[in-house]
Amino acid sequence: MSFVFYILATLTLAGALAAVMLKNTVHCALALTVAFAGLALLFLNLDAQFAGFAQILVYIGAVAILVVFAILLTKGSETPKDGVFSRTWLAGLAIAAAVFAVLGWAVLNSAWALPHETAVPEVTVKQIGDALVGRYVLPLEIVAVLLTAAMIGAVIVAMHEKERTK
Amino acid sequence: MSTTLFTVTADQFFVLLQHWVVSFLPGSWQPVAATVVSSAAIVLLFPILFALTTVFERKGLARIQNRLGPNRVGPFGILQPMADGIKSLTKEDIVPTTADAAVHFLAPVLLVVAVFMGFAVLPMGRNMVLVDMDAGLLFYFAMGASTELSVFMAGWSSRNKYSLLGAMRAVAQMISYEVPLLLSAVTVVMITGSLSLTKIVAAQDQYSYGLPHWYIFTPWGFAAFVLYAISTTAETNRSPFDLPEGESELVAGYHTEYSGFKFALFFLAEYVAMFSISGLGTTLFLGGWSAPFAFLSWVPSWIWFFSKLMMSIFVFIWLRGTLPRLRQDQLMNFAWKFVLPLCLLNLLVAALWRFMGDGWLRWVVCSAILVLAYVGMGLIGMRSKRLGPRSYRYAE
Amino acid sequence: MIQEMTVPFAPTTHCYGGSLAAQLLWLIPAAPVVASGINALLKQPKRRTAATLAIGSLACSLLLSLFAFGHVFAGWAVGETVRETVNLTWFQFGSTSVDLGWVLDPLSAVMLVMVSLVGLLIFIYSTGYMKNDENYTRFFCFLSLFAGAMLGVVIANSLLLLFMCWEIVGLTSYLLIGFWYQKPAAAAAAKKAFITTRVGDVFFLLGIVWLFAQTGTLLFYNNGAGSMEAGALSGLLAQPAALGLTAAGAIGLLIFAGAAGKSGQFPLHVWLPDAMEGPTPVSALIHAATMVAAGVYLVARVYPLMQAGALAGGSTTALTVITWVGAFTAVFAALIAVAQNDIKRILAYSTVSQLGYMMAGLGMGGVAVGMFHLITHAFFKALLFMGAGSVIHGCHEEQDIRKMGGLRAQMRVTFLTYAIGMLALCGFPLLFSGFWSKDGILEAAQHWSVAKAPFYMLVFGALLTAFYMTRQVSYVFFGQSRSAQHAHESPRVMTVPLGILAFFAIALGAIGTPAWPWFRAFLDGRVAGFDWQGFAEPGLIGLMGISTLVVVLGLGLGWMLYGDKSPAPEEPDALESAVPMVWRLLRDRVYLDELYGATVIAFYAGWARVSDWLDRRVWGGAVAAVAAMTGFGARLNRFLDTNVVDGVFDKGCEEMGVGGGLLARAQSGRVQSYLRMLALAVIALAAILIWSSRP
Amino acid sequence: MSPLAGFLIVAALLFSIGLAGALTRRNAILVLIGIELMLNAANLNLIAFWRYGPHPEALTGMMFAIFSIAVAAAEAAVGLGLVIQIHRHAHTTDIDAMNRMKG
Repeated sequence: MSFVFYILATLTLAGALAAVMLKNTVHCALALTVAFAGLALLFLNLDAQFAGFAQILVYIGAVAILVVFAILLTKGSETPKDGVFSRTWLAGLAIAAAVFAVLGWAVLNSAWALPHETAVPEVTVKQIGDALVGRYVLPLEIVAVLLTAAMIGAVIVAMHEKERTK
Repeated sequence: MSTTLFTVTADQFFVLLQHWVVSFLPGSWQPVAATVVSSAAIVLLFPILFALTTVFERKGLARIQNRLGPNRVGPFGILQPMADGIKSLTKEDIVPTTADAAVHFLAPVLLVVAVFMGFAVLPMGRNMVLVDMDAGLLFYFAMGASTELSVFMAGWSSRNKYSLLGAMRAVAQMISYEVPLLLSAVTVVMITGSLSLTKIVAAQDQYSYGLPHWYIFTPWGFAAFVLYAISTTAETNRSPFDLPEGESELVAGYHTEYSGFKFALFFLAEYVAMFSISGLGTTLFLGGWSAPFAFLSWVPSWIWFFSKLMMSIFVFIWLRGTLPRLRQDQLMNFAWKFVLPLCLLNLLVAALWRFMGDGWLRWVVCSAILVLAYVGMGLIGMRSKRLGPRSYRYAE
Repeated sequence: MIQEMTVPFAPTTHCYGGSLAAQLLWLIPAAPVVASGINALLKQPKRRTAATLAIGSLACSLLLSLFAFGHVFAGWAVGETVRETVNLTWFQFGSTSVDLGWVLDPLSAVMLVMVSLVGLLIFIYSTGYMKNDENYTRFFCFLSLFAGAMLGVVIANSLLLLFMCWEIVGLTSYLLIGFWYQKPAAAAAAKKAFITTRVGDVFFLLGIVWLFAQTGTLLFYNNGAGSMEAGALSGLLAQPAALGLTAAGAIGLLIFAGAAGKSGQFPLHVWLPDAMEGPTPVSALIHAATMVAAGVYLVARVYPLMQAGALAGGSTTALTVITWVGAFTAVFAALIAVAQNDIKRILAYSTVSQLGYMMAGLGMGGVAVGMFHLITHAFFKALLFMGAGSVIHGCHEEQDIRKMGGLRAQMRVTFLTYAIGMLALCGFPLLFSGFWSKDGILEAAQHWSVAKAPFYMLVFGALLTAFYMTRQVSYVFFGQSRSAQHAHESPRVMTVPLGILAFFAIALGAIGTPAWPWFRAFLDGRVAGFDWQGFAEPGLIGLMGISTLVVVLGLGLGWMLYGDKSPAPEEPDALESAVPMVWRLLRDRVYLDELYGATVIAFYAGWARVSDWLDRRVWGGAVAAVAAMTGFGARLNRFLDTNVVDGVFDKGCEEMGVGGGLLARAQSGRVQSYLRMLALAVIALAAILIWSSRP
Repeated sequence: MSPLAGFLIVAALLFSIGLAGALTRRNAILVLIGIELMLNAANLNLIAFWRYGPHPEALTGMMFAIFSIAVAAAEAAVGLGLVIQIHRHAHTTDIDAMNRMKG
């Protein structure tokens, strides 16, 4: 377990924890970006170069901005009046802990069966390109359609009220 | 023969220099040291260039506006940047009390880091690239993506209505123009078949009948370059698109609450972003470090790269001096209703170009399509605009 | 030539007879029926049209009948007996089919002419008689319907068609007897007539069905396959029936029972005297000439069946029975006629006795003898009835002969024609037709092999006939007038038909004399030469002498007892004072009506009460019980429905509702609670997965 | 312990942190953030298994992760669009207030 992995792991988890725990929503959003960046680096650490850059480009480039915009548009940035956490936060926490316990237990139990060291897969963008338009051409087309639909949907949903109900 | 030796050494001067420096260190450290040296070179070189361009720009603008420009500090105002630098360093760095200190401080730092990261993959000369990454272009755009976030952080953290408004406009503009930027770059990738910038430059580094194979001289390449240029000016909030820090309305846009060194950082980041986006433009369309004519190939490659770079900077300044500022809705409409459709069309043309095989036919077809498209979009655009007197929807 | 009928049934007309007459035969009954149909639609005041229609249609039927008779006569003259049938299949079910058809042969030709001629004369007569009756059109409608039906019976070649027309004849006789339905006596008489004839018809129907069952066809003549032809008859003979009779004999008797009902033979004759309640033309037409003759015609038509199995000259049981019934009826009716005071009732009983003569004639002498007497009797009996009608009309609806008298002077023409009719009826020798036809019967009786008794009975009957006719004539025409009003002669429209009939009463005798037996030859299809040797048959002269003696004796006795005396109405009758007991017995019609009343009517009345009791108590009770059961079932059902079904169902729905409520709370709308549940599910699944897959 | 186990543990932890965020936070956007984290945890798992899996050249894990990133982006866009719309109508992003769909 390389030293880099530990750093990146702590970075990501800290970011995630901050994103969940912080009081100020914008700070949460920024913490989220840190978590995204940490994940991207983890991907790079796993030699998944294309995935890492895609992660940065998509998440940090678009989703983070989206979240921040959403926060601003919904006046999220003012400090909420009545507590940041919902009334039944304890139950939620307990359940999350339970989920982690189950997953952790599953991982630890099967840890001995996991492969230790494998060769670094030599992946070039050309291979990915070929895979995308070769074996995965159908998912590619479907995702294309999905993205268009989502874009149009999001626009319509969030369109300014006045015009739509003219 | 001796000339070639000379040209090669001139060409590879920096590479050899680097090897020489690195050779002093023990073997295992060599790769790390090499990168450190190269990055140090980059980090030093571009701020100097930044300083030069500030003067270059102010003098250029002045010339355009028929005035002299700074000529008090040093001969012909050459030392003006030194003065600015010392001024910004010595100025008091005021942080508004209501501002969100951490985010306020973090914004400029993140911006500068993100911008400098771009240079890692730019081939500034023959095998003078910091990291020859297989997905170089993707890395570049990934790094470019975080600029918007830092702009937003700056705008929001200073708790100032104008700065927030400026940040929102800047981010909206940058996101709108990021899509055409990527799409125009994708056309180049489609033709060369690889994301790595060195391969792209290599693909353009051929000559036929003395003319270079630069992509700009192909119909789709030229169209893509035009769209790329437009997007870059918008990405760096320059010239016609510099609404965010439009001095007349929003004081200084998202960096109003910044002063002193942080303000300088913003300024530095803006110019370095300009250099890096122009650098990319040259590698993609103007053949990177390849010489314009075959017989000029003896000139060192990095000279071509930097000269093209400076030519682009000159164009930026030229644009700033001549074009009026665009209104926000015009800017957005222009992005989504003119630039984006043409980029998509350009993708189609590039595909056609690639699969029609050599010959004059593909030239005719591609250029015909593009010309028709431009003329058509222009006419439609012009006819719908009522060029009557300016009407203020909100002002009155 | 018969165009394909487009009526629903698809008749397979194997028209055996090709001649025009046979083809058009069906028009004869059709004309009067159509006329009656139109009359029925006419309004009451349309008197003239109704009369002209009725008379016109019957005249046209007469013409067609004469044409058909001419055709048959021409055939007979050439020497081959004409029998042309046109048969249609009425409807087909499976392999068997019910056929109708009509036949043209000497028997039917003669009857056609007789019925249409007599009918026409009576129609003309009744225009005068019914002039001041307000239901004039209705009267003519019924009359023409009757004529049509009667002609239908005559031409029928299928028992079924015959039976249908037979029933219509019965219906019209009911309608016409009860024409003055306001009078309760007329209504009762009509019902009585209808019911008694129906008793006969039941047996007739049984006979038809049995015949159809045995031979598979109802047609008389169907070029070989008809029931009256050899093939069927042999089959019937082979079939043994009850009481030692063969099937043929049994069916014959059943059919004779129907005939007896309609022709008023002994057990079923009670309705005929009461039928005098109807208007006189009705009595004349129906109860003298035609309808009552239908029974005799039926026996004549079915004669081959009756005679089947008879040895040469011998007689079958059926014929023997007919003869005995006929002879007894003749004597019995004649005895009662002697003691009657109503002018029409005497004539009614005389008709019954003469029908007895005809039946006896058929039974002993064969078709020709019976039919000849029928034809002659039709004419002079119609004459007598019409004469009585004009007398009644003259005496202003007076019917009791003891209140009449001395009409000789006032109603001269009526007297003359009536006297001719009376002499023909009595069988006055040589000149009158009655003598020859009755003589034929007596001759047949004389030669009858089975027994001698019928001959003596018939002779005694002849004596009685002469006696009561002279009694009637002397009461009505001779002596002094005993009624208050002054009788007046009837108008020409009534007296002319009387004259014509009187002529026929005399002329018809000619065709049946032994010297020139044309009628017998015509019917049997033999050649009739004129030679005086006819009289030279052994015993014929003797027989003629006896009958003459008997007639003269009867007349003398009658004149002696009643003559010109015309006693006062309340005085006892001459004969009554002589033999009061017998007289009173005979006057009250041998108390037969009372007997029937006591036996048959009582029997039915009893059964009626029983069935009424059954109906009300037993079936009613059962129905009531069922109703109660269903009621109880309904109440039980309601109870079950409301308590059990609804109860359970409602409770179930309630529980469902409550459960729903619980579940609804889970759907709190808060996204996070959904997520929690989701996460819990994930944990549970993961745990199960891991737990189950552990080594 | 193999590096893969490490990655799996990190992914699990990240997933549960995301889940905790989604379950406990009151603000709708933060629930969405929690969901994004959970999705990323899944991607990490995919890449980890791909990297240490038997057939890395088959690229299945990586492709799956790339597609999942794309879909997650679309989902985030639509989700936030909805939240904005709800806010515009109900003037609140408090997740407990949004129970109009109550049964």
